[in-house]
Amino acid sequence: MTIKYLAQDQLAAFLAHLAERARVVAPISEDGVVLFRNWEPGRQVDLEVLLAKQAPKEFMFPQTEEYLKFSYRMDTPVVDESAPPAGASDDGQVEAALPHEVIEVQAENAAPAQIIFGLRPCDARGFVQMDQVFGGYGGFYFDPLYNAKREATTLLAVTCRDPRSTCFCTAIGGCPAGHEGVDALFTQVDGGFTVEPLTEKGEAATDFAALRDASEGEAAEAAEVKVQATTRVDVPFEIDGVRDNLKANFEGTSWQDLCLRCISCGTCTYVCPSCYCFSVNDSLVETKGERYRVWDNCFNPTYTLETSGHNPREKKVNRFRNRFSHKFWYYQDKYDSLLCSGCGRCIMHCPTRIDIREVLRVMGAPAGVPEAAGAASNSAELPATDGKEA
Amino acid sequence: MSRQDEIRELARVALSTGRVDYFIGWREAYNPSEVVPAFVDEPDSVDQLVWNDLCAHNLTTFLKRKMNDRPNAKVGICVKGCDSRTLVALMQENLVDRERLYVVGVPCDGLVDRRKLEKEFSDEIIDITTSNGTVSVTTHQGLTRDFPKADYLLAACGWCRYKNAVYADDVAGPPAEEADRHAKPVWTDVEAFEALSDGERDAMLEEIFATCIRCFACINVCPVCYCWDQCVNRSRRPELVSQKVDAKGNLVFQMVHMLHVAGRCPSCGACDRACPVEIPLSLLHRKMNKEIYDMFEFEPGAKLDEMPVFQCFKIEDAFGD
Amino acid sequence: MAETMSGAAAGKKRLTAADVVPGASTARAGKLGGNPYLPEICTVREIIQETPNIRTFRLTFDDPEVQKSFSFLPGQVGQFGVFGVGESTFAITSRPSETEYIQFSVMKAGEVTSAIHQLSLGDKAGVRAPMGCGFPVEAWKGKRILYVMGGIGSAALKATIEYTIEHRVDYEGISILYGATAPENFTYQYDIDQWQKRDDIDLTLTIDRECDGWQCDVGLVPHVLERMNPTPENTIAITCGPPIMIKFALMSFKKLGFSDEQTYTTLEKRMKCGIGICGRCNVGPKYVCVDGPVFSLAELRELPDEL
Amino acid sequence: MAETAASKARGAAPTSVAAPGSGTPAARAGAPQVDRPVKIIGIVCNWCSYAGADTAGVGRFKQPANVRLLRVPCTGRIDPLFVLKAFEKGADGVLISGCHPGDCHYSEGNYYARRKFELLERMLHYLGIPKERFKWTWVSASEGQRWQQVVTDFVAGVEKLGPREGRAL
Repeated sequence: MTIKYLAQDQLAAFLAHLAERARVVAPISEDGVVLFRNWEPGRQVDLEVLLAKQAPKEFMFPQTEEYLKFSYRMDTPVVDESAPPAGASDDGQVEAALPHEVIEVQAENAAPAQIIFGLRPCDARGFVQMDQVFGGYGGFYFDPLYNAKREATTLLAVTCRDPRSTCFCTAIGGCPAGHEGVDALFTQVDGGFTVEPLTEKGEAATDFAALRDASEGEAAEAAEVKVQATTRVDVPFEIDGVRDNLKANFEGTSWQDLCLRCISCGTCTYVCPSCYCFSVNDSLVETKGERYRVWDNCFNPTYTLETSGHNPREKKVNRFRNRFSHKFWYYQDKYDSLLCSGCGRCIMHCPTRIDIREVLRVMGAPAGVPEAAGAASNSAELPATDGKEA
Repeated sequence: MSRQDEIRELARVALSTGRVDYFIGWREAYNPSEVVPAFVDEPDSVDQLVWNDLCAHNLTTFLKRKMNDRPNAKVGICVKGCDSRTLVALMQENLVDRERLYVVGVPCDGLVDRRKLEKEFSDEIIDITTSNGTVSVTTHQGLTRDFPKADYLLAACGWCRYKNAVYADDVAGPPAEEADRHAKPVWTDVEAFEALSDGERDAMLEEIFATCIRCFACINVCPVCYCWDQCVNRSRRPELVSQKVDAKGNLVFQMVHMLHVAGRCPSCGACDRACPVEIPLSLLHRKMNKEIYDMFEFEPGAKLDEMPVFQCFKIEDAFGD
Repeated sequence: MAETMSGAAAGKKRLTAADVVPGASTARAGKLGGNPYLPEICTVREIIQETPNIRTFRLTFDDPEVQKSFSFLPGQVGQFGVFGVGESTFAITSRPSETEYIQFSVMKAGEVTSAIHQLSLGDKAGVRAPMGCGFPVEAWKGKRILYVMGGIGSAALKATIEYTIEHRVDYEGISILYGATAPENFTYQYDIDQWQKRDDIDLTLTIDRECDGWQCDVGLVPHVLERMNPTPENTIAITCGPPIMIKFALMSFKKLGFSDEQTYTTLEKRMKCGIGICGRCNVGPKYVCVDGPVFSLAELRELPDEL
Repeated sequence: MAETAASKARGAAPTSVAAPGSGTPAARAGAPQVDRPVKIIGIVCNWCSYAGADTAGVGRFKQPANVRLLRVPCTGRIDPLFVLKAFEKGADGVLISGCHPGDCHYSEGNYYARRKFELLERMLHYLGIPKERFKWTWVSASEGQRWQQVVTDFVAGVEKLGPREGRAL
């Protein structure tokens, strides 16, 4: 496909054009905090800060998503005398009875057309990875909630011109100008963007009068930007063998050392472009209620807590181990895909800067090596190799 | 000896004499602009400990129940003045075993607000050093800029009256020069917010709390908030706090946290720093402490022999009608 | 273009939202053609008080078409819940050949089970079923089946027991060892009576402590099992019960010479979605909701120790 | 108001006050836009104020019907969360009442409670709940007339403000 060009001063007009037919989401700075928010004419898109605080996953997989509505009739039901009495429980407690005559159950799934502009190739790759679990891959269930939004969404990614020291997309098969999941790739060059539509959706979204064919010089500059960016992404660990080593190191003592400073919050999972776990809750007010799902995370101590009081991952170290094992072992076994796109948000936003690269260097290495090196929480961590000399 | 060397020496002695099983201090993370909690269990490893203007982490968090899995270990810990108040708050409730604790007070002259510096650059910060009141910041692209430290202090440091620990077994170096602890606290930030009209405050609070993602970082990092799997904020039945993540529910969620730590929270600022979406929680906990001071002239965690004000009462309290 | 997006899924057709029948549950439109979050509305037709805290609920699907076409494999589970409170996963305890109703046995323990216990006849509830994998009953043909269960663990094996009894001729033998803390804590008393009358089923009942009027065995299930000393030859052993009982029963099987391949159990985990997505019921790379709840000991051996 | 606390805390220019949607605080703070009876939650202790309300009822003292009572064993059992939740779910006012200090059925529950309520009240004002919408007081079992007075005055105060339309809480 031909490479097009959009001048910087035409960006607002382009987004306004898109906004006429779909919701447009873009990274927007509020008090210096960059988050993906609805874009409206007049709002400034912030592409200078490389990564918005959170990946844009909430637009495909909202943090709170009501998917079922139901209502009860208040009539008194006909009770068979021979049945055990409802409400009076065995331990003698009297409980408030619910009205049980359900009259309506309706599935909810809103999926208006939307366009996410300004996400990075790693963010888009996060969606591709999530597609496996939500998409019925391997004969598992197909999630209509996620997929309806996924299909109604166009991803217009922007090449990472200046990767951060915490980026490691190339280490796990990605690229600062990656195409995976991207409908059209924008690359910042002098005075504007080169635009490469990669899919039909991308073609449709970039069908705009102010887009002209890129000159050879512009195309060459974009190509150079991509090469430069790619070479500047650090490769902090070797991905080959990580899965097998995580499996072999499952009982490794270094997990304990690595998780010492973890506070067991959910920040890493909520900023992550590919973490997808959720909880399901019901709410009922008088006769009307809904069932909704809401993000949950494996660091939540109640996540696996069973009614009996038993908790398979009771300790912080169990929960900590689960996150990394899930991303690089379990998910791979089940869906033939990693569950990490190397954006580094979990490193940047972790309150105690737990470093996924360090975890993989230690636990993703052949068993025995990290222990031999002293195991101590600290000595295992290598300083970032690039960056300072750049 | 520099304070950093003092800390290392105290840690080395404590570890080699068996006074502690491990020692919690600070160390550099993946680059020198990031400082993280360090857990040292060998005397030979103490040289990784650092003390600089980025040592903001309140390490007393790691003394909480269920935080780490060695319940009977003897622990050495570094505390700044503000951190020591959370430690004292825990001691007032008998939640830490003083017999197992070795506390190193670290006098502090105010720390740098990394997030405030981040706002000065679109690029990533990879190095921060300070000397003579000047902060030098280097970015990933290699740009270096200087800032006056006084303008980039953590908000909590600006009005700090507890530069020295209120409780410590040993002190790393000479005490910091401290203004009068008994002077009236300063609440300029809260007063500025109070001065807004009701409508303005309402709109701002909604906007601020709409961004909350309920990651529980503020709660888990809080040294005096220790219920874990019993947290009322996670209760589904009864659903005491709405499990849906929306602006109103989020404010209730945060208020529940605040009111549960009322009288024990000394506004150490750990929650503000931990929040990944930078919600200024100080708006709530500083206001709460302002009112507590006004009601009781009480400062949480200031004195070992005091009780948190909401766990006791006086018959002559003059509240209500 | 959807295909190009998921490189890893190459070779497998990618579904689109258009493939899902609007408003249809998976019970109507199949595992990949329906909305797996949508329960079918059921009506409570019969409630049986099994023990002081266990009740069995017989339900019919409100849609007769769904009721007619409903089928499941022994060992499969369903999500049974009360709208407004939530759903939980329970073993389906009706006979697999039963076409009139679907049945769950529920011990009152937490939020959802308490709400279920409040249901009375004629009340509506939501059911998503069947889910998970059942026991490989076909592959077991010609073998002796030994069921070892305790307390509410009988629910997980009930459908399988019924299935093997129905197809009695296909199996060399059926032995059931069932333990409870006290005589009143045996579930399915009415079925136990029937089983006792049959001479082609070898039934052993045991209670933990002796009590007046008790005719059968006394002792903990693993002890009784070892006393029974069943031969591992051509036998499949299946156990379910409280975790501690399972643990010791598995040890006893080992002692008696049963291999990991001929020993089965069912696992329990906290579950939400029931369809392998929400993430919490994993044991290593296996999700109990879709890969289980039935596991052979050989399969469990491959999984990390995080039960 | 040159720089707001929140924007200061986020280390940025003070743009928040002028954020979209915040331009109509005057309209919100003004007359009620919704015309419905106000909904008030009363949280009362079992031993004094609930009995006091009962006394008022038995005595046929006329009182407004907007208050829905929630009975708790003691004011000491009232978690500030109850009040926050009531406002979150749309209550227009919350009234708390219990035994007079010194008369607590459990000796000292209300001594603890009054410290909590005082802080809660101050925090609520800060979050935009005016004092007319939250009141805590003491009514004994025999004070039917006082109960009538308290309820009547409180409801009148809330009605003057009308149904609540808060954004933050």
